[in-house]
Amino acid sequence: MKLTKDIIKKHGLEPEEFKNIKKLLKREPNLLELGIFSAMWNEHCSYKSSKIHLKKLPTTGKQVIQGPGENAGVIDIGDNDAIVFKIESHNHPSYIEPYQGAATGVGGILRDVFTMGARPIALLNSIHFGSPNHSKTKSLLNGVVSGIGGYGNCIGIPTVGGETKFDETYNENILVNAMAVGHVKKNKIFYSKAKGLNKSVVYVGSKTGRDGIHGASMASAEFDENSEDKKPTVQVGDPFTEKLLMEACLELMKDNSIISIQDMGAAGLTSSSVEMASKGELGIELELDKVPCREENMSPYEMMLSESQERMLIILEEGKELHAKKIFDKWDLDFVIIGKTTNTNNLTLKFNNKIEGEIPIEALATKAPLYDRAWVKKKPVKSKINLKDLKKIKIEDALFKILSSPNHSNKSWVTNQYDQSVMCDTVQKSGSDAAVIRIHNKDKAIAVSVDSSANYCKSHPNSGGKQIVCENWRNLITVGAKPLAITNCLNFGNPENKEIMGEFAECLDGIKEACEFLNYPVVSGNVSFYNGTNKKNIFPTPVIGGVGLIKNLTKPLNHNFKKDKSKLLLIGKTFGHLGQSCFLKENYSLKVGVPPEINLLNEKNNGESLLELIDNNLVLSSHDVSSGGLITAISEMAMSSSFGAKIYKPKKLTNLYEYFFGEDQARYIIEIEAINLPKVEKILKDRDIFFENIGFTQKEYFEIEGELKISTKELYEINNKWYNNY
Amino acid sequence: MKSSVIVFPGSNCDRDIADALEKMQFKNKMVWHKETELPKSDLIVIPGGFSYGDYLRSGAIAGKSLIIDEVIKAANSGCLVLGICNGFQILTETGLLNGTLLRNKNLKFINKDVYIKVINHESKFTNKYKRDQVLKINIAHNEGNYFTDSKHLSELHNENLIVFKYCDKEGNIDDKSNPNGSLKNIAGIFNSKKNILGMMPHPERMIDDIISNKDGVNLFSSLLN
Amino acid sequence: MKFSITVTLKKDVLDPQGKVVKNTLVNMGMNNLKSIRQGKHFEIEVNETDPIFAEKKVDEMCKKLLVNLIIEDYKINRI
Amino acid sequence: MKFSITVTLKKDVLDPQGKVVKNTLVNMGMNNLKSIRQGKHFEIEVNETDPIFAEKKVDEMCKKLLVNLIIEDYKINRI
Ligand SMILES: Nc1ncnc2c1ncn2[C@@H]1O[C@H](COP(=O)(O)OP(=O)(O)O)[C@@H](O)[C@H]1O
Ligand SMILES: [Mg+2]
Repeated sequence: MKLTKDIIKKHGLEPEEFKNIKKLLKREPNLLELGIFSAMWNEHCSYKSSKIHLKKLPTTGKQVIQGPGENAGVIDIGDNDAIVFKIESHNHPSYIEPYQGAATGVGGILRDVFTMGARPIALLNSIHFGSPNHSKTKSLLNGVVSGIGGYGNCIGIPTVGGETKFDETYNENILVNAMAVGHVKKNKIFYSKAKGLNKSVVYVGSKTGRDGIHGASMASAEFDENSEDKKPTVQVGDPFTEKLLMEACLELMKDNSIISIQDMGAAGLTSSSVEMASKGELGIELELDKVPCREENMSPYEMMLSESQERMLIILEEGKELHAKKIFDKWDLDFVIIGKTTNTNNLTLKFNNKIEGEIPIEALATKAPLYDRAWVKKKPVKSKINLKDLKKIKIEDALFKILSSPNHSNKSWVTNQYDQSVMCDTVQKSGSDAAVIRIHNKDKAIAVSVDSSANYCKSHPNSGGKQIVCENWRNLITVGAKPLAITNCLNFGNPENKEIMGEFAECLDGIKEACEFLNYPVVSGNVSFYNGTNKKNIFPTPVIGGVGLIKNLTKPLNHNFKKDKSKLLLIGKTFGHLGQSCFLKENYSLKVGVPPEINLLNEKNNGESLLELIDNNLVLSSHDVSSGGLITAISEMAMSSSFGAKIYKPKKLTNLYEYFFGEDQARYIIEIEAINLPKVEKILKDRDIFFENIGFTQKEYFEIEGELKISTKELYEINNKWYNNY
Repeated sequence: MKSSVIVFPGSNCDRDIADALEKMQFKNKMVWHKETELPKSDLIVIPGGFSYGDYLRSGAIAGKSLIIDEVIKAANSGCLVLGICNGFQILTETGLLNGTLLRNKNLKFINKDVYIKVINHESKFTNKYKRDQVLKINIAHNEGNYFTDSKHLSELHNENLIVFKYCDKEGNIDDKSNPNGSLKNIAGIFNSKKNILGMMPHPERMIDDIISNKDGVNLFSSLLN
Repeated sequence: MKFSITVTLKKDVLDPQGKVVKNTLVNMGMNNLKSIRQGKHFEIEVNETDPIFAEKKVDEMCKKLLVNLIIEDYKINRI
Repeated sequence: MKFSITVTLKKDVLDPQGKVVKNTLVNMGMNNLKSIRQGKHFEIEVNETDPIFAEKKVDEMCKKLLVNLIIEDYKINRI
């Protein structure tokens, strides 16, 4: 078969790239080989546009056991316990088929975690939809939420946190990012690097079908009017089989039968075999006629590119084959030796005893293209907003507008569809700043949170990048956890566009700076480019997933007010920054100005001081101040409890709107017992922390002196109606 | 007291219930669904989860598994059987309990803490609870909407076979406090001999103050009584 | 030999799903919709030569597994 | 006017449910079972007099709501 220009283009390869392939092979590839190159060289697998920027991120630290490059990152939480975690996108499949797209996204990220020997203990997600008024939003929301729940609930891993946002920038391109967190003993971690010659390469799990062929290339292409045609590539998930696969793998991992293990994710059998061989600097030979197939007459091309779910590739120690097979038989899963490791450094594909394709491993892995794509710096935007030019609005009305907006509404419509309690270790469910999961049978716990702020990143990518890392850090601190490390999912538009590439580069610089300063390294992540349609790109949406440690789990800390007449302190300085604020967006439909500045020094100092207060048992409840400002944060603390609060007017003469709705960073509200006030003040003063005494809790009413008084019950109702009426 | 927890490939609350039983001093064994013999036990628990993926109807396939024949035999000879969530669904599929569990009225999976009232507090399973005691307890299911024919329903009423009903914090049993559309707010029932209890809520999730509360503890201590 | 089986909810069993589907369709402008009932459909192929025996087998599958007789009715057709 | 609709999974699409149901039936002793596929079934009644127009309406309902065209096929029959 002659490879025409058209065929090459359909495989998403540039003419230049095709030339390169011929050079590496020293001949023309055949169609099977072309397909394999296309799968390995596309953006999704090769990270060709992002790699040089990702290299900048800090990835090491005392707490890091495994940074990026493996199936998931691993951190040390002491006592031979380690936490494995990663986030991944499934944006394009979810737009095409929301239920299956989201479900298989969850399935895929779970495999990344249990491949490393960890038992998954928590799931989180970050989902972004278009405007609620857009015709597709409602069914996408329904499908995605039930897909996420459908998979996680069935397999029995609690879904404990996430974020659900709406913005017209996602009208034609929603974001579905799923994060999984697992627990493993430090000395029982499994890696994907192959070792040794002539070892059995074993295929386990579901059979291979024609689903998802070219899924990875789809994830690397922009959508257009014809994207509906791409539908046949959508995979269907089977959480039941995943559960079997998980249990079988974890059972086999109890002894030392496995040399290396890798799940078949994007680009299925191709990328898993190439990755194992490449890391081990070995060759791998597969006999494709042995691959368990679901359909008749599947070709080598289809087998190598299929993205059927719930499959794994394992390289076994010699003589362990029977033992391993017994385990997979017990769980009713396919187990077939389909090949072996070789010293040829080639990927060799045989079908009916004939070699159908042979490619040097390094041509697919290390020699894949790398681009330093052109990018431009964001032009600074004018930042002055004059409140006097805007229509006057009552503080109360502005607050209600925010609390009843889709983005700030109570999310229980979403979270009640997820089993949050299975496994009986969920200390803090969705609804607070971070979820808290106990380590089974121990008195310690981890805190997890995912965050993003696309509007900030759009207007000032560098500050935006810093800001999300800090917000994520704060969310862990408020539940009393020491932040340890993050994973990140970088959702951006078309990298061939200079502005978009600029957003990417600058966001990454911001993330890097914050992570470095906070000693908050990146241990895993995922890049999703080409989020957009017909040249209309989404706002840059990096999503940060953070994990922190609570060493002594006594009683859980969250942001619900606990008592009557406790003191309320605001840690951190309030300047009244309204640029890119939720106040302007919800009340005036304005997305103007720059995001608040980040002072990393204050950020670190304020956060660590709060942790000290918490460790000294001085804090009853705590909450970070983020989108919607001080007044929104206090409302949230009140709504989730049975208490209200009375807040003083600011002492200095400041604009009330700026004071109450400003989104200045590095701020927290804490509730403390009145008698502890001197102790708390001393610690904060010793640490040079700026704080204000802003009021106290009271029964029933949320009140701002002379401005507003409303019962918390009413606030709760305002906050709870949007989803139920949508 | 000796207990056995039946483990189907898709069970996912098996560890949770085993932990709870052990914490309450039961001598517990896990029994794989392909076994053809049950260890000697005073209590058999069928845990929550998705037994075989819950394809077709939840619990339907599990109802045909090898071990289920043994469970039926044991139950018929008086052994105590507790089915929680998917376990309840499986018990109805085997016919050990009458009626069936339909999809939740809102057609969505529901996970939240709800209130249930102890209707029958004089059984082997509930003697440590007080009459009409209100418990706060977690539910997590897609098909918890109990349905049965009118003949069986009057039997349930007349013979005091309804164990728990959904209610509100104050104990009011009405449509508003019914999370899933269940007939007469039924959350758990007995068979006519009262040795088999099927319930949708998860008592094993309510034995630890750090995680939730201890409202489930008395179910286990009743059994030990 | 091939059979098709249609399984439907019994009349007196509440069908929340059917209700939602109906409302949605009406909201979508399908005003002339009078009723909609949802059920399951199976296509079964058995290696038998005797149609009567085969149908008996299929009926057994329905009774033993595929149908919940408490809430569902079914119909078998040879195709 | 009444129609019945049968919705089935497309041929190449994974059918996790069918797999489990088949295994169970075989384990229950139904050795002659060759294949089983599961789908959905709808019975729709519409207030129309023109059968061609009515069928068009029903087809619209399928496309817009009842069928997931990405993974399912459907057939409409007047009954
Ligand atoms: N898709 C989701 N899945 C799980 N939990 C969610 C989801 N969306 C929102 N939540 C939960 O709802 C709560 C409120 O979310 P959000 O307002 O984004 O919190 P924050 O501003 O503290 O990050 C959080 O506890 C979050 O974990
Ligand atoms: Mg927060």
